[in-house]
Amino acid sequence: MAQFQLDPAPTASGVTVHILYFARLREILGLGEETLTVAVGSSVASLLAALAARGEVWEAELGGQRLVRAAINQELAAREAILPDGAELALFPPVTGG
Amino acid sequence: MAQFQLDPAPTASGVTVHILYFARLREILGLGEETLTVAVGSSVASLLAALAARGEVWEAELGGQRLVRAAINQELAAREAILPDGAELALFPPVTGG
Amino acid sequence: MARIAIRVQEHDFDVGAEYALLAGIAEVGAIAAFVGQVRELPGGGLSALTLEHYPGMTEKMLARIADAACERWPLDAVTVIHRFGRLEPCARIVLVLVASAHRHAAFEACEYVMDYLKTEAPFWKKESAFGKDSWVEAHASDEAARERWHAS
Amino acid sequence: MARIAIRVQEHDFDVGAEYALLAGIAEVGAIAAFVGQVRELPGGGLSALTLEHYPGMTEKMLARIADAACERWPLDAVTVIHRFGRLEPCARIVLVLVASAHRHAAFEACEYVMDYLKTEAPFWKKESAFGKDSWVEAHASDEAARERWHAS
Repeated sequence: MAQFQLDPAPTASGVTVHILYFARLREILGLGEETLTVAVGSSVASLLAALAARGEVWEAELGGQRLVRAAINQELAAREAILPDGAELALFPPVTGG
Repeated sequence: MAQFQLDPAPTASGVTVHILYFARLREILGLGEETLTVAVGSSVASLLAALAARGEVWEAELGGQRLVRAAINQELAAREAILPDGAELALFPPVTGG
Repeated sequence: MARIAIRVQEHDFDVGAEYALLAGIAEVGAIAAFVGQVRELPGGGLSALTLEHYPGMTEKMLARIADAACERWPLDAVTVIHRFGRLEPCARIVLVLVASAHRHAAFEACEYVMDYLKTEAPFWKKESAFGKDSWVEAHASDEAARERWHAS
Repeated sequence: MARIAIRVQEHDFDVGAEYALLAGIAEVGAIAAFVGQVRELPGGGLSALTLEHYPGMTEKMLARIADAACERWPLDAVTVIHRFGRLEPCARIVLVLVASAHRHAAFEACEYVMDYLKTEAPFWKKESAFGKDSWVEAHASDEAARERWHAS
């Protein structure tokens, strides 16, 4: 499991987020999961912006040009949703089951 | 099979109609089928009126107070439909299958 | 051409077996099915329904309804089986199976066939409950259900 | 209380057996069913679909959709089974079964469950055809199908 630290650097009051990538996103990013520490009060949107800032495929997939769905602790979450400490954040393309 | 003759009396140019009664209608009229001879050009409506003129249950069931469906040769038929010679005319209550 | 199968019979049918007959068609992505069965009265007491029909006209009418569904939606197969005779609570009455490439066509066509069957196929139900027999009255809601297919 | 059964599994399911589990409920008059299966491409050439899902969230989401259907219609039972893994043409993908006293509730709830499942349950299909793999794109028509349940 990869361990990244995002800017701004996590503080003592940072929250830990376990991120899961699914389907096309997992394949293109070349990563199934990772754990990050982000500032308290970070939203899904701010985390996505931080991930997109990694550039290249991260920017292409998460920078807003493609649809990405988010779920926090296995519940669909809006972009404004605040990440709780220890959250499981899943990021995935629009679903295509059934 | 009962044989009735309706007024007006059939002429040489009368048509023969084989009538089938179904479900509640058959039980109340006490008759499953009968063959009648009616004037050429008679409609379903005119035959129903002639049958209702028998009075009592015939009037009650076929006189217009209760819904009755008609089929000529196994096709649903409107009241204005003309009875062809040798027709099979089915009379029945609204259907309740399924 | 869609495969159409129409059966009017006294004996029971096997839902799984009828479904399996349509499941092997490669172009099919969606199979919608409907089973109507004898429902117990709210407080119990139903002995049976007895279904009467008009042999000959029944099969023609069911075939016509299935044909009309095939003209309206792109279907691969339609099966309609309807029983007659004495049927006790939980007995199967009717099966409609529709196979199509797409689910909306399958769902809509299945419901369309049921709505027309309910209002145009010559079947009549007699209810035996609490030792009394009575003919089931037609529901205005069934006519309304059929009419919406004219509007759309 | 409606009986709700949710299963997410790699192995196949038996449509007839699943149907039979709901057929013995005395208050049930109508059972609507939907089976989605792997459809061959128009000109052929599909090797398989591979379905990925999000274990845990999938089951929760399917249960929530079934619960929502039970709040909206008077249902006696809802079964939802969805497979994952590699599925060849004609393989079954999903089964939705809905039992109710009345047919419109059964039909509508069955279609409702499918419409929400298609747009909210975390499954993704990868298509293998002509030696190439590609992720299936979501259809705007599926979103539109779900949205109509908000309007009515």
